[in-house]
Amino acid sequence: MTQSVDMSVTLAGLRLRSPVLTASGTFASGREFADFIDLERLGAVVTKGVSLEPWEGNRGPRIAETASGMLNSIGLQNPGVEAFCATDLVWLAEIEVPVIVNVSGHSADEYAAVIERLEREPGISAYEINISCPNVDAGGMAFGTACAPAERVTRACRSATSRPLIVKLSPNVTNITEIARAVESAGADAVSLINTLLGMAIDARTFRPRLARIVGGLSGPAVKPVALRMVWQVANAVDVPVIGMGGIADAEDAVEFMLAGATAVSVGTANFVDPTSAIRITDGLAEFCRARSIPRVAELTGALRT
Amino acid sequence: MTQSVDMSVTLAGLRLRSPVLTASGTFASGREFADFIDLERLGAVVTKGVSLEPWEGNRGPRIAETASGMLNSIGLQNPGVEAFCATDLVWLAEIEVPVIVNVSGHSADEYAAVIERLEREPGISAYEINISCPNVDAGGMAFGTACAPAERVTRACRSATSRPLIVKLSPNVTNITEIARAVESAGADAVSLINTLLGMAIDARTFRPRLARIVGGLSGPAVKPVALRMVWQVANAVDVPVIGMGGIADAEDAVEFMLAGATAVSVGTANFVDPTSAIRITDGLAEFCRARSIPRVAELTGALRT
Amino acid sequence: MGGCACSHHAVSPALERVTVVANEQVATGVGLVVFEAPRTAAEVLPGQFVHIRIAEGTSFILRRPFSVHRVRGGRIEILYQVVGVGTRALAEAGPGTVMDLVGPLGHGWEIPEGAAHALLVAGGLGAAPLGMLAEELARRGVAVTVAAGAPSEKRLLARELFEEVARRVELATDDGSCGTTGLVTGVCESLLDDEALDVVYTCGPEPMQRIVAAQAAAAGISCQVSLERLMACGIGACLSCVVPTTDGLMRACVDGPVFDAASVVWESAERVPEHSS
Amino acid sequence: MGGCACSHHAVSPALERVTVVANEQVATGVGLVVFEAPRTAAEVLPGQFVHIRIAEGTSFILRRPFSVHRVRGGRIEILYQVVGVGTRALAEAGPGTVMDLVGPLGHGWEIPEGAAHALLVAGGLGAAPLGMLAEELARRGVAVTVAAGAPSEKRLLARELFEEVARRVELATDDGSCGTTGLVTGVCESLLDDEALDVVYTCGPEPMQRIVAAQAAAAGISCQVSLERLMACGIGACLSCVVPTTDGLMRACVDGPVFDAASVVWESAERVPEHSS
Ligand SMILES: Cc1cc2nc3c(=O)[nH]c(=O)nc-3n(C[C@H](O)[C@H](O)[C@H](O)COP(=O)(O)OP(=O)(O)OC[C@H]3O[C@@H](n4cnc5c(N)ncnc54)[C@H](O)[C@@H]3O)c2cc1C
Ligand SMILES: Cc1cc2nc3c(=O)[nH]c(=O)nc-3n(C[C@H](O)[C@H](O)[C@H](O)COP(=O)(O)OP(=O)(O)OC[C@H]3O[C@@H](n4cnc5c(N)ncnc54)[C@H](O)[C@@H]3O)c2cc1C
Ligand SMILES: Cc1cc2nc3c(=O)[nH]c(=O)nc-3n(C[C@H](O)[C@H](O)[C@H](O)COP(=O)(O)O)c2cc1C
Ligand SMILES: Cc1cc2nc3c(=O)[nH]c(=O)nc-3n(C[C@H](O)[C@H](O)[C@H](O)COP(=O)(O)O)c2cc1C
Ligand code: FES
Ligand code: FES
Repeated sequence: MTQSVDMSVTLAGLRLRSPVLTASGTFASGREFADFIDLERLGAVVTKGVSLEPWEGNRGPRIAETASGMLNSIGLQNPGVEAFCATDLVWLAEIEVPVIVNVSGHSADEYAAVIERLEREPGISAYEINISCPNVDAGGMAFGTACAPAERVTRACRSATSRPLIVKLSPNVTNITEIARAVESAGADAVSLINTLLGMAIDARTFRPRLARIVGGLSGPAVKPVALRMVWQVANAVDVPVIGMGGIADAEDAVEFMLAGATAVSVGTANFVDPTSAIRITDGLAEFCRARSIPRVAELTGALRT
Repeated sequence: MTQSVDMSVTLAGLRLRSPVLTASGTFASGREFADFIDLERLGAVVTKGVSLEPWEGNRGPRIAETASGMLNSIGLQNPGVEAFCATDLVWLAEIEVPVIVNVSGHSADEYAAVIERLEREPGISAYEINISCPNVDAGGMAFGTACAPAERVTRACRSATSRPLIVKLSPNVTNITEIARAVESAGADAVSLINTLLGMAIDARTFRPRLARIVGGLSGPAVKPVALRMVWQVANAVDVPVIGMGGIADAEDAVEFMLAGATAVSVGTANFVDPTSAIRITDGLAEFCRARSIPRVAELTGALRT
Repeated sequence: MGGCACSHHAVSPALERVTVVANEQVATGVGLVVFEAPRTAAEVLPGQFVHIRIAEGTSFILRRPFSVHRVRGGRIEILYQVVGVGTRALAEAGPGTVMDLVGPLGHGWEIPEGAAHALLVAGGLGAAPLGMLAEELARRGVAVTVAAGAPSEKRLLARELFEEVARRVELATDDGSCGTTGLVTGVCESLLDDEALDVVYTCGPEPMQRIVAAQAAAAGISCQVSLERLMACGIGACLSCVVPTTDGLMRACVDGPVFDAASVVWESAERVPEHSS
Repeated sequence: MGGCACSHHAVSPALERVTVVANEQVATGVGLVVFEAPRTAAEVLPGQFVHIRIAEGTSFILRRPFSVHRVRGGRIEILYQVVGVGTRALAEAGPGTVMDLVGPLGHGWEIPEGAAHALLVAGGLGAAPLGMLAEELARRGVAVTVAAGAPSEKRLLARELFEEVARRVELATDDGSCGTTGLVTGVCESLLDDEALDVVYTCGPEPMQRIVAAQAAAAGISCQVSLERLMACGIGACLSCVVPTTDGLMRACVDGPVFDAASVVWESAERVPEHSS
């Protein structure tokens, strides 16, 4: 069939040309991938985490491979919001693609301060608030594993901007729907999940942890079942749209997340395995719809038959 | 080197000839594996979950394969404690191996009632209280995801027996060390972890969940990083011994769990992949120690170099 | 049901290292793999299966269950349809490839005492477990009639085997490229009318087996079905594979895959991915 | 540092489907694999690497980084040591096997303007990235002296290549089976004394590179090292592979793997699994 598929989706007021985004921290600001794919075909570029001051990140080794996945403890290394505006944003300004800036902080005020600085910049479509990074001591996941701090950070960010606010949730919780409802009530326009699962790897030969920081975040196909479950639970618990991610490696994975209730999906670890993943998945998603005469990809969202 | 390795470990007062146990629900009561391995070489047989009344379990499909893992939603199907005593225990009485009975219930009283019935039976070395099954509606994981109910169930079981009491923890929590401390304070002689991670699988071709019950428990190599991390956290948080499990497929995996702090390990999903797994791992563990002139396998426990 | 198909009784399963000696496509999307597997070949009974670890180090970890289609000397033959990652890997396994299997497994077909005439109804891949049975029946002097169906002639399986041992073979294809146009259940219906049968054996898509079972019941003839369920352990330990029966939940891997049709409590929902046959 | 080793400048990496044309063991536990890889072969510079997806559908998902050892026409050669699951799979890849790689990647060796005499110090697998460099230096008329070390003669790598293009080759083995008995750093020390060198290039176990860097510094000669780090993306996006330098954290995959030794802030802890070489 040659009939074309409407791949656009609307997310927190943003009209995206595709539901396929990049997962923060796995795509930098896209520059390194421009050699492999046409960035302008992405639904949006989600940048790596940006903080108020430069962050050094953690000592190495920073990654360890695991069965069908990987652990990372990068620790949000980034040059800080000033440098980000001076370099990444300037480069991105030349590209016709929505930019979602992933924001990190050690305190609610710091998150808000990053946003305040970014508010002065054009060309930012939305913010993704990372309250779920397992790789930093202060802040990070601590904000994402209880309702009160999650709400506090969301409120602080909400009051700092009228741009769409996406809050990124941690899977390392007993009940993710509680947290999702909390950030929704605090003003989030969308939620994204999952961030990485806290994990650990040990080298039996050396008796040492494989990561210098001992623990790190698990990502990749191994986590997909947990991610799908949480996306499904959250999509049924909140009214705001959900951005689903966790182990997406091919178009069928993306379809599964949309059926579970995701309005858009993010591709993370798969970018390392195949730098063309995001576009390969976009094309596969269109083909999936075409083959089934589904006119709009958005119709997949929540279409799970239970 | 031909020097032999002392493979015995002491767990909650039990002297086991090996640190390698079988994970509940993956080994039935051992009968089906007797064709493949010498059960008497196991540290102990941990039986499938036993409840007061017979349980039907969930509708099928009950399993789904995932990347380096599998989901199950068996739902603790079992004939009830009476039938268990009349058949499995009678069969096990002929075998020279410690028996740890895994206990399930819909309420604290039901758990205790199962134990009271089992107290009348000889040949039971310990109980493993499953407060972490994600596949039953009433009870199961509900008891294992908050301190109060976990304590309540543990107390009820504690008062019903003087035999060693092992409480099996759920990984689907924000802070597993809290729960571990709670059950320790309530009288648990040991804790075992992890049970399965709540997950989901979807068939993109049919738009349906792969499991009739929609969600199920994730196990296998995919979960090993999360399991190792939790074993390490719990071993550092409680004084009682830890039985580690989650994705153990070879001897190196077993070593990693012991280094992280486990006194013993359980082999689960690997029994399906290779019915000789538990013994293959036992032999590999002895060889690992022999090759490094480690005289007692117990020396691996907590030997992680951080 | 009456006596068992075996001169000897079902032996306990073992882990056997087996070697691929041949592996060819025999129909669209269907392959026939031959394994050197002396222990299994010597012990397997008609209707039993083996649980194969197709590959190690892959992202799929579970074994795959396959019926033994035929035995020749120390070799077993398996008819398989390529439907997913495991069977794709199996299709790529050339001669010399070593795998391990657990088997023989399960409760196979039963041959009632004094049965003189049996009808075998095969839908697509359903021909797989019926191959050994047809040969065993013939060996015992039981008259065999076969009704086999497939989407098209090119998809008909085990035709030579059936024509060699059966007294009568009726074929049906959806596209009419061979035999009756239509479903094998239609052929079964008429065979139940014009032949004097003692027992019906069927395997194929579950809805088709269910219809055959109903037809046999209506004709007052005992019927055995072979059911597929998702299986983790394959040896009775995990309870992945349960089938509701009049005697309660049974395990397809040890109490089945062959069941007395009368005892099966048919379920509406599909329990396993349907073969595209 | 001075000019760059390339007639042309480093080009952007691409995803290239490559085919194994040969793959043989060349030393104990070390293989040499030759890929038909025209695009990479045409563009790769000495010291650059490729990121190979050795297998798909396996339980290990990440690519594996390997230096390009030599280029011959449209083919690239890689010297690899079997240390784990990925290199084991690579060792099993026969001629005809298709893989994909991302490359050429990284910042390679630099040849200072007017350099007349270079010392290459290779420890075990460290010979891998020095092969192309030795050939390029010779091509440019720069005198090449090589110091290569290994546990034993059978583990010495690229000996023919070095002896072909180098003016002088000094070998060292731990067991004395060939050349000086002892470490290559000992040989390096004396070469730094009795030769007039303009630049030192080294690759091998990090502790050894660190010693060579110190020896060169003491001798007042500029030194370049090639550092290994665990790499996820290989293209600069994930920050897995950082190396502390006097200019801050650098990425081994794009700012390296070759660094000016003077800029490296050596770390005590081992950052990557040590080669058993
Ligand atoms: C007792 C028994 C005998 C069988 N005999 C044959 C035979 O002779 N020839 C043949 O072609 N097929 C047979 N099947 C079906 C065969 O096992 C599946 O087609 C095969 O497992 C599919 O694996 P896959 O990885 O290619 O498919 P995937 O869909 O990728 O497999 C995913 C998971 O689902 C399971 N699965 C998928 N389809 C089935 C199915 N129909 N039945 C059971 N499990 C399934 C797989 O084992 C695996 O665990 C039999 C099944 C059973 C239970
Ligand atoms: C820039 C660069 C160039 C290299 N060139 C060569 C070469 O020419 N020849 C050669 O034999 N080896 C080379 N290596 C090392 C090679 O990448 C590893 O030996 C290989 O990745 C091991 O994979 P494995 O699966 O066999 O080992 P495993 O230990 O199973 O790998 C597990 C994980 O650790 C990573 N890893 C393990 N060892 C290393 C290492 N030493 N460096 C980086 N990552 C590692 C793997 O990539 C994988 O992600 C190079 C490494 C880098 C960074
Ligand atoms: C190397 C790496 C770095 C990451 N950095 C960030 C980050 O800076 N901010 C963030 O919100 N998530 C970060 N993540 C999490 C991913 O965005 C994503 O949520 C997670 O990896 C699950 O998706 P995947 O399985 O497709 O990778 C990072 C993940 C990886 C693997
Ligand atoms: C099919 C299946 C059934 C299980 N049944 C039980 C059970 O009855 N009681 C229990 O405590 N855990 C049960 N578990 C959890 C395992 O005992 C184990 O905790 C988990 O599978 C992780 O270990 P593994 O990755 O080695 O399988 C079951 C797991 C599987 C796969
Ligand atoms: S497959 Fe495990 S009981 Fe049948
Ligand atoms: S490997 Fe990703 S930045 Fe170097």
